[in-house]
Amino acid sequence: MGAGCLTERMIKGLSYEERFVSGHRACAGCGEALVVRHVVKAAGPNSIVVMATGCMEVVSTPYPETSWTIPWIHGAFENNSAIASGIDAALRMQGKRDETNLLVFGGDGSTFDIGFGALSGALERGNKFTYICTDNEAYMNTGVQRSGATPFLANTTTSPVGKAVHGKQEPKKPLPLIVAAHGIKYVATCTPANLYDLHKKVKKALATPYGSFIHAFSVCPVGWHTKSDVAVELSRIAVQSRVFPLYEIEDGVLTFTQKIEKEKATPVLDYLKVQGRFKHLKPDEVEKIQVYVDKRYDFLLEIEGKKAFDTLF
Amino acid sequence: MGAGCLTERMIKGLSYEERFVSGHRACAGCGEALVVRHVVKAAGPNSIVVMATGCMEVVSTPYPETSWTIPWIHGAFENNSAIASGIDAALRMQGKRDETNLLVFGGDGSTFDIGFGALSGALERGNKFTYICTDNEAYMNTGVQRSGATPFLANTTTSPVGKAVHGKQEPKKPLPLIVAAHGIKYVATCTPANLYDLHKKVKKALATPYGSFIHAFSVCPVGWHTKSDVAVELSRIAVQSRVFPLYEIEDGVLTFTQKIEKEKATPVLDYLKVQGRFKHLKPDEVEKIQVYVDKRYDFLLEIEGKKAFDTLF
Amino acid sequence: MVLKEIRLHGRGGQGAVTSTQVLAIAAFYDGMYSQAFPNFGVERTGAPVESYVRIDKKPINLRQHVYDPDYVIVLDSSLLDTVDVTSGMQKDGIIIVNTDKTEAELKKKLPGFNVHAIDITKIALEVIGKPFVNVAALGAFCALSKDVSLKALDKAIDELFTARGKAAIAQLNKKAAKAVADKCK
Amino acid sequence: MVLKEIRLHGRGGQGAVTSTQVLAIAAFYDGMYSQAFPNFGVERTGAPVESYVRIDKKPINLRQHVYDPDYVIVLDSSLLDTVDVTSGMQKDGIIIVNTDKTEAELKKKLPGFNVHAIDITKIALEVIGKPFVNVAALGAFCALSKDVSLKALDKAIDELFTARGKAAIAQLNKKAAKAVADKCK
Amino acid sequence: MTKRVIEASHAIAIGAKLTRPDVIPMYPITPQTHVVEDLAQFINNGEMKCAMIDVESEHSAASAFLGSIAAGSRTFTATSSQGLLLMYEVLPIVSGMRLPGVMAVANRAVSAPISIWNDHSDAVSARDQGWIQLWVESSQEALDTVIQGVKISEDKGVMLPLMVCFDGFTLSHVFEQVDVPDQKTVDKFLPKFSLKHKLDIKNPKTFGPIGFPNSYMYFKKQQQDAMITSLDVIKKVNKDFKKSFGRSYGSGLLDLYKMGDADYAVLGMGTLCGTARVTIDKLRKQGKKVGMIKVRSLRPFPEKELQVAVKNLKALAVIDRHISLGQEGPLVTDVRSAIYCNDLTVNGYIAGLGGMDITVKLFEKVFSDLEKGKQNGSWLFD
Amino acid sequence: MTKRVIEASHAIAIGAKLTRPDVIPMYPITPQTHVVEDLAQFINNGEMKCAMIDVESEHSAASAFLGSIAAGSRTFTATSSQGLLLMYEVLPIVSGMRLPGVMAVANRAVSAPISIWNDHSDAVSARDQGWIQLWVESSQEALDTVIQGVKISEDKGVMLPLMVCFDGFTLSHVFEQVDVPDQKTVDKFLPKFSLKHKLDIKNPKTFGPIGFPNSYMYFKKQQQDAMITSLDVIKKVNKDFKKSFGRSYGSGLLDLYKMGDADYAVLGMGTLCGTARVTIDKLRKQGKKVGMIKVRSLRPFPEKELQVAVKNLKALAVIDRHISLGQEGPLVTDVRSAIYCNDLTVNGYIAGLGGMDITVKLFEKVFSDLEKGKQNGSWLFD
Amino acid sequence: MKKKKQNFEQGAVVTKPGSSKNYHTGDWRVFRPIIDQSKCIKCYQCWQVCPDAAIRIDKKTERVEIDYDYCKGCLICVKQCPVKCIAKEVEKK
Amino acid sequence: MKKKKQNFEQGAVVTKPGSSKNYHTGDWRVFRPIIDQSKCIKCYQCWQVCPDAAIRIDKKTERVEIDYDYCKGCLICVKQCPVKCIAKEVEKK
Ligand SMILES: Cc1ncc(C[n+]2csc(CCOP(=O)(O)OP(=O)(O)O)c2C)c(N)n1
Ligand SMILES: Cc1ncc(C[n+]2csc(CCOP(=O)(O)OP(=O)(O)O)c2C)c(N)n1
Ligand code: SF4
Ligand code: SF4
Ligand code: SF4
Ligand code: SF4
Ligand code: SF4
Ligand code: SF4
Ligand SMILES: [Mg+2]
Ligand SMILES: [Mg+2]
Repeated sequence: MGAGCLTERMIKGLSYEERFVSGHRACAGCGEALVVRHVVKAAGPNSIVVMATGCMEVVSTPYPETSWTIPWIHGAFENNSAIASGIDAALRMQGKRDETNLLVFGGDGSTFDIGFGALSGALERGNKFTYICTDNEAYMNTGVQRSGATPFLANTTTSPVGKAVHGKQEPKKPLPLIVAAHGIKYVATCTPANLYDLHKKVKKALATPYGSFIHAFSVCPVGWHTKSDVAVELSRIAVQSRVFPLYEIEDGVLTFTQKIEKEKATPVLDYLKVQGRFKHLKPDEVEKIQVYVDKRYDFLLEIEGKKAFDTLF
Repeated sequence: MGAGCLTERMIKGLSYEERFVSGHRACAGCGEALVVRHVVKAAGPNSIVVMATGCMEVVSTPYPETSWTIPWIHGAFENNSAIASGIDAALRMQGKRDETNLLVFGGDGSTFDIGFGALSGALERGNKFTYICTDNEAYMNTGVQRSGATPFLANTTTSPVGKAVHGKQEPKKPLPLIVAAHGIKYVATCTPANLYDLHKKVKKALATPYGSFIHAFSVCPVGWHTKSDVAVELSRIAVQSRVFPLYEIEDGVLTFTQKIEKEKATPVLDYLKVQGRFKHLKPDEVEKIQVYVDKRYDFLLEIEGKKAFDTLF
Repeated sequence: MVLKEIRLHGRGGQGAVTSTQVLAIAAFYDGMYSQAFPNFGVERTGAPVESYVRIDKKPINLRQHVYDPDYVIVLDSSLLDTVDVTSGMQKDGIIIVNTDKTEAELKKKLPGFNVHAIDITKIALEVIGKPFVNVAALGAFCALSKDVSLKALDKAIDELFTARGKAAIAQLNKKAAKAVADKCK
Repeated sequence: MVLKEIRLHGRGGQGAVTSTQVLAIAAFYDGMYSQAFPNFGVERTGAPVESYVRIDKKPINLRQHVYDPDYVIVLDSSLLDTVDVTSGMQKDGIIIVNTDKTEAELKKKLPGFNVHAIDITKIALEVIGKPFVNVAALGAFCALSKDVSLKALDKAIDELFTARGKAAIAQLNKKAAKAVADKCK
Repeated sequence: MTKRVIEASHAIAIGAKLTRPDVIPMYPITPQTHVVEDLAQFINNGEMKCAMIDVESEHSAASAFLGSIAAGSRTFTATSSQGLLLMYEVLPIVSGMRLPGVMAVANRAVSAPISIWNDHSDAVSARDQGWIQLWVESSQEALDTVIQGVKISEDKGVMLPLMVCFDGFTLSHVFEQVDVPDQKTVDKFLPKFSLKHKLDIKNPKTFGPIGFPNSYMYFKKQQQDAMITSLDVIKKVNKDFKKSFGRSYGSGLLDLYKMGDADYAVLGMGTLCGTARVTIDKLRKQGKKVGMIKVRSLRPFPEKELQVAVKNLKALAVIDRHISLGQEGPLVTDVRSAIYCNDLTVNGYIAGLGGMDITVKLFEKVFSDLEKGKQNGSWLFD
Repeated sequence: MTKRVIEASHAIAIGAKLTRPDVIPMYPITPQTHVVEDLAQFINNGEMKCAMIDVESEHSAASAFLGSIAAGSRTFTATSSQGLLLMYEVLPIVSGMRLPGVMAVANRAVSAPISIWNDHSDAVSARDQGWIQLWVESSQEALDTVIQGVKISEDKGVMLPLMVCFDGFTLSHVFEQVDVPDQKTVDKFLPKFSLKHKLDIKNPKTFGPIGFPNSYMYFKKQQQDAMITSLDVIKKVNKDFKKSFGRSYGSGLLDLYKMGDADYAVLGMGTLCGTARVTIDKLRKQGKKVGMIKVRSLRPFPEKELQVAVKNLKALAVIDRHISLGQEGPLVTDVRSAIYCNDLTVNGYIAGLGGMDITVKLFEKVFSDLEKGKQNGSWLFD
Repeated sequence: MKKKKQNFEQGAVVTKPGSSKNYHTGDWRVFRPIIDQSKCIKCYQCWQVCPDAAIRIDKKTERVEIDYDYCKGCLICVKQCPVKCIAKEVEKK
Repeated sequence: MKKKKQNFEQGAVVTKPGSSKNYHTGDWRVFRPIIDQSKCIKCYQCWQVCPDAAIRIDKKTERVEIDYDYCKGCLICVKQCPVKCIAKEVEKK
């Protein structure tokens, strides 16, 4: 098929090859699975994947089956970065480091909470890998419990809506910024509504010396209580409503890859209202969230284009 | 003794009371012990201390003796923040939260490395305590091994100076900035050469709702291979040479509490040359460190006075 | 009554587990001892799942899986193609299938069993307005087995759904179960 | 030779442990088996520490602490006030103390023991220029016990300090040990 | 008391609520999740005055548990499998500090390969760490044992943390009838939480010092003495419980089933004991003299009581739902050691690892082995 | 070979170096520190071509160890006490994945109270997790066992991770004479590192899947089978080692001392065996028929060999440097179970916890207990 | 429980890459997406957005085709098709 | 090893606050700081910088005094005294 053929023109360099193949057992319409599919598509065949315990691990490797066509390893919930450190070192000693991409996947629970110490340690000592946090804003594999990534006031099974307390009381942990503060050279956010952007960022990340980090918005229709067809659309609304800002932090400078002007932004309500996890919200609570979203976005705008993070490596 | 008496005028409100008393077994001239002594002096009697495994823990509590006159607990090396979370919750339930200061001490090993996950988690969920990292830039209690806080090229027993490799290869992890990126309201640095500043910062930190963090420069004559009388002087040189910048980050805005102009700064060499851990350095290596120190200070100057960190709580 | 074992086949998200829980509670209101438990899987929405009930006059000590069910309830007839729903069944055991097919058609698929074909989805859509078949199907069980009364079932539906803050659904489910039961008479 | 046990008293930072290690190596060069080990503490610089050596013709299997030393070496006479350096000692055991006091004065403090007072600090300051007494003190041990030769001691000093990249100090230490030994003759 | 059909996990959550904890650190893991979720709902509904701490890992859950108790609050938590293993370092610290508190453990296999299903390898492999371990068979026993557990753990002669071990899924996810005690009776049954030592600005003490070689071993001896004391306390609390609530579980330590005249018996823990009962009923009808010993208290291990229980047996089969790899099932090791110097045949079987079912059929095979005089156990695949 | 007087930790570091590991994750903890420090010095001196990973915790050390082996590199690490406990979750994952590698464990007591001194509670309490555990008595044995360990662990019939357990301080900080093998002989003795399965972009495989109830238990059975195979492999490697290096350690599994005609014997692990030897020499001179059984391999536990070893004894004393609180010393439990149905008196002693010294005097008391026909062990405070 | 004879690989390693294709998630489908090829503009959006990689591009014809063995019927493709040429039907059982 | 009869508190809790004062770290001293009170300007710098809290302020006399039971002789006070009125001597043994 020639380079100029329709298909290639249309898929603009995306690979045909699937490395996270059909037959995985993610729920119908899983946004996290879509992210994973594209990240490994972008990464190419010479990749090794380390994955933390979580939905994507569980749905893809019921012995004796696997959805992976590239080497893949899962150890535990919190040690994906540490396992990757070992692989990184081994590859280096075997002279195979340059030819191999090392991808580390963790859900938000793994990345924001239990595995963050190990990630932080690996970044500090300069291990080389690209960490992808697939953030569906709760512990989905175990049944939608609160994580550090769960947004303010969302209903989860451990931050339930009750008569006395109305969902999660703490705002979402600002993880990409915390990671960027470690001084690594590349941090980015992405969603499956922006696939070319996602592919580009994955490739950039993999080309970074030392550690790099990608925060991927991952709709979970089951945990968010939506219909099964919303993963892409809701990702777009998340970006448009400034709930999930799209940016890169290169050498400590933040650049929006899609900037949403306040005036043109979709109201956060549009984002919230299709999700069962927010259906308990009263108008003043929605307003609180809107204020919070704007405040955070304004902050990002403020540091945009400046050296906002020191880089060490 | 009247308020106007000489002593009181001279000690400017510092408490006479010792809460970390004589008889502790820190090495002669230990800078970390000096920091601890003053932090608990500043905190006052209604304080509970949680301390990680490390020099200060080891030297202060050989059963059946203790150097503490306030309630104190040590569990393990990496769980001081988590233990504090439990105490915080218990105090809240007992209605004693407001009357009690909760101080959490960790060395750099505990804080930068093994215990960072637990600290990060506690900050995310809004536990209220003041964390003091006494940073002597290595694992001293176990015999001077490298930590994430060990400076670039320093000699430690696990980043030894050898024929092939010359000390630690990675720069110091920028922990206070990483902590500030969590969105807490108060982060500060301090040294025992600036004791009033230290006392003020501790009090401010304790008055902060939710978590607060203090990074305390703690000279270790034994691990740094210096004479035993340098703790205070070397702290001063560290500030003057811009190796250890003194600042506060309040509500996400960084302010220097003592700003050192580049022109007036002491050369970093003056700081390095009195320390055995740097005695292997060749001039070009010293120069590299000077460049690194300047770069970092410049970065701090760049973000000074601006909203550089989003605050969440 | 001696020990009765029921196996329910459904798909993740269809409420098969809830259904067996309701049945266990219902049996309790009929003065019996009961047990309900899922086939502990890692299945996601859409994947085949199983759930079980035991009912007995005496306290139930048995903790093994259900291997030889007296009753089988199939919430989704598409499962017949991929799952052996008759596994371990006695020949006289009752199989209740939610389907728009006729009993005759079904019997061809499951020869030798006491098969009941009921279009529970249709009834659910009529009564509830949504294809919630899990609780409705229990109406068929009550009617056909006579092991659990419809009255107890109503009570159980009330209890479980109210506990989960879904009183409205409880009412609809009760109506649907009744309608399904009527259909079976 | 039968098993000999040596206890060395010093202060954290004084090199007591290194000293016993040197002695163990020296014994090896004299064709003997040896063991050196510290009294595993958490002491900091300045705190009293102990370290031990065993020397024997045969391989040494014994792994208990040293309770009844044949020799005691005290690197810092201030320890005499706080530590019972004679603990477990045989009455004919030899105690070597680094002190500027006279032997007579010392014997009053340690009545009934075979005490040797030597101002090792002074010699160290003269020879090394610094108060490094730990290795120098071994000169006294060699001279007084005759269990280990000065030649072997020299070799041991070379080996240990060279391994640690301190060849220069090795030379000085050898000289100091020799000087101390001479003093004991 | 109210009879209800509820999930075992819910029963445990209710049990915990009835003991009025001040603080609950929680971290989810299958199959423990329903316990903490139910507690979160109670709290957020205002039905329970309690602080929940959403920790970021089980290491921190155990540590927050420790901190909260040391600060003087009754504290509860729950975990399972990888979570318990991640707590491992903290377990002996809690017991070494003599901090009383109850943790429910939904027993599950451990990785690798990863398994969410039941076996006993998580808690059994933590048997050395100074926690009392009570193993339960039913939802009712689970609920009741949480309440008993608080009383045992806080007993002044005991002062040790305590695990209530319940089979993941095989029990945790089972709906069945439970008699729910009322709050008043529980309030009467349990004392107020009080400690000899706590973190108190009015009476400052130091927790967690260094134990030098001249003290450390004495503290361990004290812990062991407390364990020995707890043997009687467990029995007594079980008896008192009966007085207040009308139910008890064997002696508290062991629960014997048809052992009076039994020639052959099985011994095990958890839900498999229920299936064993059914098997025994069946075999008894065939005239076979068979019985069962349920070990309710794995730690302290009721050595003496066991010696008496096996006295008239011809052969005993021990069913281990865990294996100390490179050796055998830990339960059979403990049993053989406890009744050492005995002619009784004791065969060790490994069964039900990683969720493999333990069935009546399997018990029939075991009893038939014993009857045939087989001298060796085996792995029982279903 | 070169004879030198060096520290045991240094001997272990040299042993590790001689096995040519590619990767060493390191995290310091007293009294293991000297091992990793020496290795760091070798590496930074360029004497060793090896990547060191300065991990931020032991959980990560074990995980990096896992990753590096899975990626196809020979890997070594070392830890102790709290560090081993923090690794606990990862231990069965490494063994479950059948990843071979050696970890040296400087045995130390565990908190609370915190103690840096020797006992066996760290490694013994990890005995269930599918790691081979070899326990050593001297510096020489420590060095040699690291080399043997690599060969055993990587044996195709074994493929299990292995701990070399050595007493903290009591051995780790002892300087003594060691015969250091030369690199060539070691190179000849050890095969090249190779794995059946590894992470390889040319042959992509999946590690660490879910084991459903229909597979999980079979994998555990395979691990147990490998453990049983390793009994012979350990013996064979010990023999082969003798051929290459002129030294061996008993049968590899047990090391018997004067057991030929012994009436009374002690059994234990680690350095206390040396002191027992001295005691036995002393008592033999008094005409007493006493001997010692050193357990070198705790896992796999050499049940059969032990049965033979105790055959002619009148009484045996087992010295445990750890206690399974609420029960007894794990070693005595294992021993009694292994020789179950035996008239032999087996007394369990708890000794040397938290660094309390184990002395000749103490062994004399134990032997005198046995002679007097005492039927119970006790806690031995020094 | 019926057991297939299984081969248990050392360390539970899965040696056949992509073997989950043996498992047909198409069974899960409640709704069926159907492409009207005549209206399709070959933008490949549907191919891109399918979480199950159940839409394949036929390189010869350049057409997109749904692999119903795996399509779970989430309907993301239906929603994302810019020309709305994918219809949704209730899956007939 | 001689043993004092010790009381072992439950859980190894230390119940006597500040009891480390029983342990005299003054023994460790190699050099001894000596204050020349006549020159002292009562700036209390020395009191502030002592890691061992071994310098006490006599509230009556407002003088600083070194508690030689604890002073380890690090000499920080000597170095920090602004008027250099603390002398250093070799500790006599
Ligand atoms: C140490 C440990 N604690 C808890 C668990 C249980 N667990 C497995 S996956 C998971 C949640 C995963 O959440 P996340 O990382 O957000 O991934 P998701 O499932 O949402 O994709 C939890 C709590 C575990 N496996 N190990
Ligand atoms: C889990 C665990 N790993 C390792 C150790 C050993 N350890 C105790 S203190 C310490 C270093 C402490 O370093 P730091 O936190 O910087 O405190 P410092 O001693 O330098 O004051 C280490 C490695 C431990 N106690 N627990
Ligand atoms: S629960 Fe959510 S994240 Fe997990 S597989 Fe289902 S849709 Fe995806
Ligand atoms: S080693 Fe350093 S930090 Fe530790 S007590 Fe000594 S001087 Fe202080
Ligand atoms: S319905 Fe969903 S699963 Fe099916 S082809 Fe479309 S996107 Fe893929
Ligand atoms: S999205 Fe629609 S138009 Fe585009 S390729 Fe798919 S079916 Fe055709
Ligand atoms: S010398 Fe050091 S310890 Fe002594 S008083 Fe001065 S500062 Fe304090
Ligand atoms: S520092 Fe000097 S002048 Fe100041 S109070 Fe102390 S002794 Fe006096
Ligand atoms: Mg998630
Ligand atoms: Mg430090």
